[in-house]
Amino acid sequence: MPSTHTPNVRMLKFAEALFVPLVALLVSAVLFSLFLLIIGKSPVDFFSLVWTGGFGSSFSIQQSLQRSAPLILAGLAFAIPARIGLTIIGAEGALVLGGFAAAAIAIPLVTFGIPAPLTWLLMALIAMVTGGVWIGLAGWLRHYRGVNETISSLLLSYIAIAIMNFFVEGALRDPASANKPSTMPIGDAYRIGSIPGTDVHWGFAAGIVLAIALYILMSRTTFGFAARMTGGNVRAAQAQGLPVGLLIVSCCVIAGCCAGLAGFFEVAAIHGQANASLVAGYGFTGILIAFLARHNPLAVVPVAILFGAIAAAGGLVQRRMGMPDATVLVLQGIIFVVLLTSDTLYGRLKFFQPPVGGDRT
Amino acid sequence: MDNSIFIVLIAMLGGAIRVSTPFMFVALGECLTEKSGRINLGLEGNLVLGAMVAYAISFHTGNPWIGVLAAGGSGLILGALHGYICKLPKVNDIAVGIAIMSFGTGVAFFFGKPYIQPSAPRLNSIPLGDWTGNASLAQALQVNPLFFVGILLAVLMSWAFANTRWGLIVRMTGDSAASARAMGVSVDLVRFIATTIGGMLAGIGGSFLSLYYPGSWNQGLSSGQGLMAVALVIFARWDPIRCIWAALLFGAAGAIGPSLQSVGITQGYYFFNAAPYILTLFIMIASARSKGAAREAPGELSITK
Amino acid sequence: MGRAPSLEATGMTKIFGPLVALDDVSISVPAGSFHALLGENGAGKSTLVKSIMGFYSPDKGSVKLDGKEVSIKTPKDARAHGIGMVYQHFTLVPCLTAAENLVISRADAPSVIDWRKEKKALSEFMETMPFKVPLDAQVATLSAGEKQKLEILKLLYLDQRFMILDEPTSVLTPGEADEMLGLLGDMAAKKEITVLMISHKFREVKAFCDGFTVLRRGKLTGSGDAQSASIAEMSRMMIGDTEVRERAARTQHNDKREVLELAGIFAEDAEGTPVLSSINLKVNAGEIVGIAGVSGNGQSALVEVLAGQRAMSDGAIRIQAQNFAPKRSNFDRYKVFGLPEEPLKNATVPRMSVAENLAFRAFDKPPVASLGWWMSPGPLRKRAEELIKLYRVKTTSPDAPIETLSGGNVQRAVLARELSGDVDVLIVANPCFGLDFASVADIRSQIMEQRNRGAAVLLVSEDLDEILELADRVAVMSGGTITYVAAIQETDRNVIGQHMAGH
Amino acid sequence: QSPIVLGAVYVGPRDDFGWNQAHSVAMEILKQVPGITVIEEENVPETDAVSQSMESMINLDGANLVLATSFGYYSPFVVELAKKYPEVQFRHAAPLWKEGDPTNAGSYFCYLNQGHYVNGVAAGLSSPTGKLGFVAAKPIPSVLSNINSFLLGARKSNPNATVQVIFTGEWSMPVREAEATNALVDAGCDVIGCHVDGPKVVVETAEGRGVKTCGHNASQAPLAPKGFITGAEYKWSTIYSMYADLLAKGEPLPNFVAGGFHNDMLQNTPYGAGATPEAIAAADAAITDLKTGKPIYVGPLKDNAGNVVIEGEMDNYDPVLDGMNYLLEGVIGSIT
Ligand SMILES: Nc1ncnc2c1ncn2[C@@H]1O[C@H](COP(=O)(O)OP(=O)(O)OP(=O)(O)O)[C@@H](O)[C@H]1O
Ligand SMILES: Nc1ncnc2c1ncn2[C@@H]1O[C@H](COP(=O)(O)OP(=O)(O)OP(=O)(O)O)[C@@H](O)[C@H]1O
Ligand SMILES: [Mg+2]
Ligand SMILES: [Mg+2]
Repeated sequence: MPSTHTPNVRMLKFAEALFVPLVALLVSAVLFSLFLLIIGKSPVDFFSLVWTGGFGSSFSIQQSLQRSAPLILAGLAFAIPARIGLTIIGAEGALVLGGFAAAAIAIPLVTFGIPAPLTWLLMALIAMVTGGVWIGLAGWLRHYRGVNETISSLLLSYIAIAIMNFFVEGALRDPASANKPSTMPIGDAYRIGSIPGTDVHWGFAAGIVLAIALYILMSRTTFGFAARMTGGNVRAAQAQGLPVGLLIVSCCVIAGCCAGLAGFFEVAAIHGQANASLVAGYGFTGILIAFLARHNPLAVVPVAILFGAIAAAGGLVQRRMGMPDATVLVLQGIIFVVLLTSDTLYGRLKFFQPPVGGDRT
Repeated sequence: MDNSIFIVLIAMLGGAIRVSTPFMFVALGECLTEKSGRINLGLEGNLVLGAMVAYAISFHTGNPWIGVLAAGGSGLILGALHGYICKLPKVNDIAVGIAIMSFGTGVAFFFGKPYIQPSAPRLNSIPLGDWTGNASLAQALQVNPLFFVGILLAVLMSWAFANTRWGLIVRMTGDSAASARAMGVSVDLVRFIATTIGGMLAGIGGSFLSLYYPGSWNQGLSSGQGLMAVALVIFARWDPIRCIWAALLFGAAGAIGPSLQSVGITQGYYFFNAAPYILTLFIMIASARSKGAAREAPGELSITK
Repeated sequence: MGRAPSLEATGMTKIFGPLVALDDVSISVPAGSFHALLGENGAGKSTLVKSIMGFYSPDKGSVKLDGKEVSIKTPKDARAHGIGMVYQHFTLVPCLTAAENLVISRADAPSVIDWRKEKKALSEFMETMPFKVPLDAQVATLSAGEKQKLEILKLLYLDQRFMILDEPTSVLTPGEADEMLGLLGDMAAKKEITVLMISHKFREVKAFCDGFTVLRRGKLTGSGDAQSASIAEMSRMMIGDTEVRERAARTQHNDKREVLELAGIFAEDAEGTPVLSSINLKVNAGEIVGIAGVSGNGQSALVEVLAGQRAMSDGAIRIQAQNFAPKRSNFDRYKVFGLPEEPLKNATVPRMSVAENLAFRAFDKPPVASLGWWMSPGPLRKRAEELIKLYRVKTTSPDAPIETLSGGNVQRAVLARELSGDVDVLIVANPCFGLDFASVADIRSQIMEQRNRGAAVLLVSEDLDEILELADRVAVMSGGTITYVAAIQETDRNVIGQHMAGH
Repeated sequence: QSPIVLGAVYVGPRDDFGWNQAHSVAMEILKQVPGITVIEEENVPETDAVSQSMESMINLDGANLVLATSFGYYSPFVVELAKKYPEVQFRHAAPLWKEGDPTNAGSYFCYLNQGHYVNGVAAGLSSPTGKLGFVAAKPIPSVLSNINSFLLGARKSNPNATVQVIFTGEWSMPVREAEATNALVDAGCDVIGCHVDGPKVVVETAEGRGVKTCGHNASQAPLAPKGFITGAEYKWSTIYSMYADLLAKGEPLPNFVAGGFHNDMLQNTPYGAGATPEAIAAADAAITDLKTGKPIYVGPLKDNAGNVVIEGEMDNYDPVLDGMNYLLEGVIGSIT
């Protein structure tokens, strides 16, 4: 009897997880259209421009994907600790520090002419280690010292930015980087190119691979199972003898690695050096992306692409409709608020509930 | 050298008085919200929107105090939005806070464009230090009325938490929703009201930024003060009076960077500027496991569980 | 004098969906009486009093107070009529002081509280009360007994002269319970209050009550004079004509190997106050050692230490003379299993599926896991389906979140998971809390079966009857340490009770 | 001749009352030219986002001329796009283009340090104590050169003048800018100059403290009716008008345009109440000198650690000055 219900339950859950956000997006669009009408702009123009700028051509699509690359990684950086019950809002700091570390380690490697692939490997490694240590620290403080991880990761993030600025404008400053203090550029030969046939850099591919890998890690391995147990109920996990502290710190380290890797790609694929431009707010957008993806690593990818597209289209909207950049902020704000509010619908729409079987004991 | 120390100390005193007010208001607002068992991470949005609205209204009406009221109103609306959404089951208050933050700043930036350039009438300060005969001390003791309002509010809140029915009900709701329900208290309503008022206070805090110090509206006006104030409440362990001390400490720490440079200590100013964050982190680490810390946290707060 | 009201509820019916929780039940409590409401778990006792109190609106039925019909729609109405209730779980606010809790409970609590005046009034009120509680102490710092007293003081403070007590003594020592009930009885005798008490303890009913009413499966099965009715009569009304169960069969063991040893265990709570001091205890193979005690004397902390949920500050746990750290590898190596109290809170992840919850012991071992880390959903499901069938866990699907199961079925699922293997050491805490008759029998016999198979069983229970039924030896915990150990044949309820009370 | 679509990218809001607004206002001139369509995008950070915005302008809006108005846009973003889109012209507002960079890219710049020099001259004579203060964002050459020029101007009119500098570390951090201003006043400075994105806060705070101020970027005169001396203002309009003429005629834009007072690319804000008559006279004289090319940096000059950093005379547009990484003797402060 029970087994015949199973596929049903799963299908219904999946349909629900698709339906609810779509409704929310629709509601956001309606609300934003009202806003546009009030300020005297045409919603039709707006949404057709969003389409053109986000997905309208192969160029637009590539832009959306390119912009989504750091967002995917930042989204993962929030989603993984969330699975173990932690709210880490400091991915920004790990990204910045990871990018900085990658740029710093690149200086001797480039000077000694180490081959590019090896250099990338080492840069990526050091970026991930640095990011991992940074967020891992928040996890460690949480588990072993009882310091609230949300606040400590936020504070650590500010401190990370100060550290980066300190070195970039001081000891590690490239004297040639006159008006924009930066570390030594890694040089064109050491820049990671685009995915062949596109303008999208490899960070996007890395994001997808990592999303899949982390999805598998969280859903198909003993580590993920243990992490979900811990996230769902620490006391039960402890009673099963799981190394809760280790799991918590590990998830934080994984998160930091994702953020650090995002920093690595910012340096190796985009800036070619570390400077204040690393502080771009990806970490904070990642939080909301992870929430909208309901902390599912796979779902992070499409949500990040959606937000990449909105950001990409934002410029077009500004230029064609003469609207200020804050328009996109308002739209994003509305989407965030409505999508999070829609969480309340889960489990309440009759249509998606499995038929109640069995009776009471 | 003695003189330098004196200068830095006066600067820190002045900074504490000048910079602390927005922290104070946001922290008190957050304190009220968290005492009721809910966390609102979005007060940064209220702060920024409040700053913009206060400046715009002061510009149009010519009366900065109307601006302050309007800022409170805008904060109230955002707070009510947060309060209402979080009332719904399964909605995560932390995430909604971040969303409200981005929504509030977006709206503030959008409508704030025309007010960056004009000069709006600002709030006046009360010169309390003229008797000292020392110009910089006198300056440090130029105090805005909102500073006193903040302190008064903290005293009032602290008194109300202990001595009024409403205060006890808020604490009860934040500590044990089940008991509150058993007593016939509507937990959702109490939290909604607390979040709404908390949002209003944060909005007023914003008006201080644009109408007094630094006293103008632009998009970079708040550099995360609203977010930090949330940290501050945990740091102050949910006590309004301690919120004031924490806000003053934050203000003083923020003044360290510039004032050290003014006496010639210029190395590593990035770290001096990060002093408030480093300080908070260390104090949080030092106090997290202390006795009593556990008992002071409202029992229903998701962030301390 | 004579302020105690009488209460009469007639034809009370309450239906929850498919379940008729109360079926035309009537109860009459004369003024100044001390009335007992009896029944098994789930019989509908709480439902009845909650319907009287206005928490539930009964589908049928009426309530008369002092002979006059009253309409009680909400707890506020009840309060206005002077009907008060002490719940099974505390409703005090931990962060407030006793005085604050009292004042805020008043419907007419002033907007601004004049503490000088209130304190004076409160101390005057305290003077007239039979028991005292420190007014300025935060409730979180009070002991369970003090909290229970404060709950009752609250009713008197609110001048609620019809007092409904839902199992008020479950957290008290027998001594404390007797004292409190005695004082309430005196007040009732003076016609100051009327008491309706829900209880499972015949001893208390015989000692303090004058009338009683019995419910079974939502129906009234009898009522009468508590002094004249025999315990046998009352218990037959409770459980019906079914035979009273045999005590679970106990086989004799000759192998007295010592398996589990607790050696000088100390532990502290989050604030650094000691909660366990110098716990020494040995459990042999094929033996059940029952730990009795009033809740709040360190039993939970002890179970937490054994389960690895709490660090010990000193001492050692030894299993088969080896030092044992509560880690997963050791749980498997020494075959240690556990049934913690409140399984939804301590032993399951509410949002994970039943199948996943059933796999907590096995997810990292073949056949579920290969290579030690790769999990295959097939074997996990298959095993879950087997266990669900074997232990008759009622669920819509193995994929349903375990939080959607009823309390008894959650317990059964945990049991299925923990007892399905080869057990050497079993740690059980309040395994039958909140369960119905059949489940209780089932679970107790499973525990006994493990003992008979040779497992060393540590049974922590707040239910003295359970310990008397199951244990080979009994240990009493009081004030965070073990104060008394005896073989079950060499002791009795009274001696144990005295030790529970710290004598 | 094909129509021109001009894409302008700004790093902050177009109405920031500072750097971006100065550009945006001047951009109006280009909008007036028939045949030119101007499209604008603001708040584009100096990250990948700027190449994306520029590419999007090129691909979706058909932009064939891009004006990138922030320092950090140039390398790598403008350089790389110039290589990728050889048919599109890029011009960037900083003196960064050099021989060897793509020829469809270029730079234009106004040397604002000349304006700060004039500020210094006026400040030196308007300050009773000779203690001047300067609120600076970051210790980068363009800022350092403004500070040093301010000092040299002040020393020209008052050889004992000093300039105390406080770096805020951010281009826009209003609270810290106000704190820095207060700290300088507390330290005894009676004239405050500044180089931050939006000088409004500094000028208003200084005015509130009763000290005098010098402006930066745009006119802050109305903000300080009592203490305003004068200010250093860009005249981007000169360059944009020149671009407009060339575009209208279909002629190519030059790769490098730089200027100051001598070619009308700078102006000083009309004197305010804080300027003494002597100060006004001296400042006017200094402007005349600059117009004739009289150098600001005349060696030997020492930095404030005592090393000689400039031996002889430096032309006001000498590229060596673009790499300035020291504070001159007389400036109190340090760049690390
Ligand atoms: N709110 C409710 N919704 C649905 N069913 C309920 C509800 N409250 C109680 N029940 C059911 O009604 C029946 C009677 O429950 P009640 O709590 O009155 O039992 P009880 O006699 O107080 O038991 P115990 O001794 O365990 O406290 C039980 O089967 C219970 O599951
Ligand atoms: N959160 C939930 N979602 C869906 N169904 C639920 C949920 N909680 C309980 N149920 C269902 O409601 C019914 C009543 O549950 P409840 O715990 O009151 O049962 P019970 O009578 O106490 O049973 P038991 O004697 O086994 O404890 C059960 O069939 C259970 O499956
Ligand atoms: Mg009950
Ligand atoms: Mg039940």
